[in-house]
Amino acid sequence: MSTTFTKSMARNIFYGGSVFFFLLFIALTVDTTHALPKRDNSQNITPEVARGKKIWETNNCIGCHTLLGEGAYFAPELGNVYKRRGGDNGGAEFIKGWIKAQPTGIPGRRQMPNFHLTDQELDDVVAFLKYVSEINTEKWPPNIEG
Amino acid sequence: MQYKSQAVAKPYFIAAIGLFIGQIVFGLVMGLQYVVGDFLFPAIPFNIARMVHTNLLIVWLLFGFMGSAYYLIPEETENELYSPKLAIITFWIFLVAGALTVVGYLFVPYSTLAEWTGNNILATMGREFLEQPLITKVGIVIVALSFLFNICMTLLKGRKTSISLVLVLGLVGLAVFFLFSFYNPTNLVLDKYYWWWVVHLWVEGVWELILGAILAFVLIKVTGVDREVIEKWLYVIVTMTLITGILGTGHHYYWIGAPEYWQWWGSVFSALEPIPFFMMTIFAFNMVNRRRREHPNKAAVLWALGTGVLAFLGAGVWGFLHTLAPVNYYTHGTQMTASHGHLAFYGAYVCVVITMISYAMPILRGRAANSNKAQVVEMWSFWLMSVSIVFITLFLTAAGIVQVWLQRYSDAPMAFMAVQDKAAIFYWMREGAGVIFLIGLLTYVASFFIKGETKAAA
Amino acid sequence: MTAEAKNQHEGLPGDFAIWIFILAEMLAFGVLFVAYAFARAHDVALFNASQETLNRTSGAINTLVLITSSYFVARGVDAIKRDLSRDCAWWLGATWLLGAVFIAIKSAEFHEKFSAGITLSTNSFYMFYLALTFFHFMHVLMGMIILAVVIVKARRGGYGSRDHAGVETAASFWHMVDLLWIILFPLIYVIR
Amino acid sequence: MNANFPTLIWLALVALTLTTYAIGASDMTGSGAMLTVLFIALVKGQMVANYFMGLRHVAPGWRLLILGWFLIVGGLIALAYKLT
Repeated sequence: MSTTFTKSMARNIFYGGSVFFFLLFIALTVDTTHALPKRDNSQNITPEVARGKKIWETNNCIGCHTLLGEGAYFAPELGNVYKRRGGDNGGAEFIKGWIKAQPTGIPGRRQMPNFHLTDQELDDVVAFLKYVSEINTEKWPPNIEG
Repeated sequence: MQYKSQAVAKPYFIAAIGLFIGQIVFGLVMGLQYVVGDFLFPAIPFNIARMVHTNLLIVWLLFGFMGSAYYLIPEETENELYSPKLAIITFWIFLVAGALTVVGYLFVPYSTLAEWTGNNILATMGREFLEQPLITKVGIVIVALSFLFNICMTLLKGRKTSISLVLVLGLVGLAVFFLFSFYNPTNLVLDKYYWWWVVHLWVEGVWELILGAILAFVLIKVTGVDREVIEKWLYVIVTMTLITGILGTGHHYYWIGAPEYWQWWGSVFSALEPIPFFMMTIFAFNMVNRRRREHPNKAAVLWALGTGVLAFLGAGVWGFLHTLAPVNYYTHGTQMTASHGHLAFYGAYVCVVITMISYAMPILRGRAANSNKAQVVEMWSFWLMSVSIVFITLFLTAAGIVQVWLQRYSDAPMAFMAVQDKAAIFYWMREGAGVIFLIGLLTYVASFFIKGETKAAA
Repeated sequence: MTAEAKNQHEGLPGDFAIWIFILAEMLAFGVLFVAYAFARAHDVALFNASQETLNRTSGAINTLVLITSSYFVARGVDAIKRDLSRDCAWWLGATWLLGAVFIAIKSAEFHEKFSAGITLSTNSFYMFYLALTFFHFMHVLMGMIILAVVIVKARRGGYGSRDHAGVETAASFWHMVDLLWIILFPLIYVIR
Repeated sequence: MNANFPTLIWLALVALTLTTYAIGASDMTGSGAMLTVLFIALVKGQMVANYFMGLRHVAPGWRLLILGWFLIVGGLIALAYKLT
């Protein structure tokens, strides 16, 4: 007799297989949730960082930049910009200076709008970018250029 | 058209193509901004154009999916749609909400838009693809609920076929996973972890169910092959989709702070993700070769086969190029990702929606297929768009390789902007291909207005 | 690829759909086995050291349990081919029980490891050990669900010598679970 | 195939498993032990596939597929161990 191949069996395997792998995905999610606190730098989340994230979102920075490699590819990766621009000695000043100095107005060059951030908001954005730069991303990006 | 209420699909298809044109226009604006940095600055900065481009893509595909569902569910369940009126109301709510959102993006500074639209109550804005204001997100949920209610009530009353079952599973999955867009924790790693539940589990999960169901429906109609065979293979393909795609989410968890084991799980299962696309291509060609009738709508058959091939190429091959962790370590966040994105979205989802539109539109207008002259123009549009998107993908892959070579892989990495200047030649060529794509799209629209002798209605 | 795989010999036992699933699972496990081997090549000392902490005896017992259960399910298929529906249900029941024994032994092993604070993130060896055995563990559970459905139907005489595709489908899946463990046991517990 | 042929197969499998266990328990290391254990796994796999799974009287293509899987996976594992 030749092999049977019924739609009902295909349907049962569809239900069984998807539920099976979704449960597996949930199991891995649970394990990830337990393992995260040791590596996601969440202990350094301060109110400044929270405000900084809100400023990052409400000005749609992800529309041009990438953060940990995810976002738009028009402007540099900012996940490690704090370290790239000097870290604890000079990183903050560089970033704040850069944001205030925009747009450069050089013809033909990519332009970043000026978001008219107050000094407190600038400190918050720097706090957020510092927090992001200390997340354990398995040594990504490959180098400081990001 | 067997059921009057299938006519509800027509406005959805028209709106879909209209928004598609808008998406491409803004794509061209961005393509130029890549090489002429201050083009349209400060009126339309790059990030605004990008939001409009990506949001229009998703909205017009959703219009396409809903139109396809409104067309095929009555025919599959063999009874009239539960409430055509509700479908039209939903259509206008969704269109107005979408239009208002785009107008808001273009004419209101994003931070002000956030102030006005309740982002302080629940902050959900400012994340890629999910930039919509809170009220728009709530609007999308309302539209989705009324749509699903309408479809499910029709399904409950009528014949339950595997195609309508898989389609509705995909649509319900789409609605459920969209709810994760309301979850935006301060912890960036958690934010990104569940952000991928919206994005990945959409396009590499439930959307593939919708893709499979629509393709299977069109293939039954144009090839006349026995429904039992087609639905059997549909189940096998969507099974492979979910068993590889669900754990395949891991290939987004390499570098965002999640534990290291995701590099193994994500790589292994996402490496298997091209299999369902390969099976879909074999399935499409096999069904067309074993067709038992010569359907007059040759263009729709071409689109269906194109869907299989280009989905496998874009989502399968180009996805596999940079899915393995050791490779992704260098290509993550470069133009390589953008090249995969373009061909995958076009090959899998744009093509299947246009396949459905090409199949259904003539019938909605009272004839089995457009005239041969119109179909020739439509086939020209298929080749113009498909070839130009492949070239866009090739040029972005080249730019990605330049970027990886100079900025990521070398011992003396160059700064981001310097590398972008080095890749400018490819961005210019990509823009050229983009213009040809727009020409192809306009050709597609023109094909609907070309007269000529037509076959009788199916 | 014709839907009915016409070949001069007998067709594949059970439903062709399960065979697509079996081949996909074997592909996934095969890739994971090879990944384990090459990951070990990078850090042999760590793998050997961590491997010592495994309970090789319980692994061996589990191998015997699965092989015996594979034998029982083969006898079950043999029985249904001779219209012995009740015997088939009995053999499959025995298979199911051995599956439960495997689950019990494996759960004890997992419990011992978890209470020792070992998780997927402890080190590369434990990641592979826990991931592979848990992935296989879930397959045993799934096999037991499929078997349970078939047992219930077999006890009601739902299968006969002419129509027993369901029994062969469940049997093929169960044999796959055994096949995977036949590689997994030596790879993870023995070879060093 | 008389009634207790599967039983013979089963006993052989048990014996092979105990052999693998014995190798593991002993402190035999190095490629000799590894190749032996892998070979045993291959033999056990073929026995289960051909006799228990019933692939013996199925089209040769499927049997070659299963054998091929064992050879490729076993071969790559052996290769990986050779590299160390």
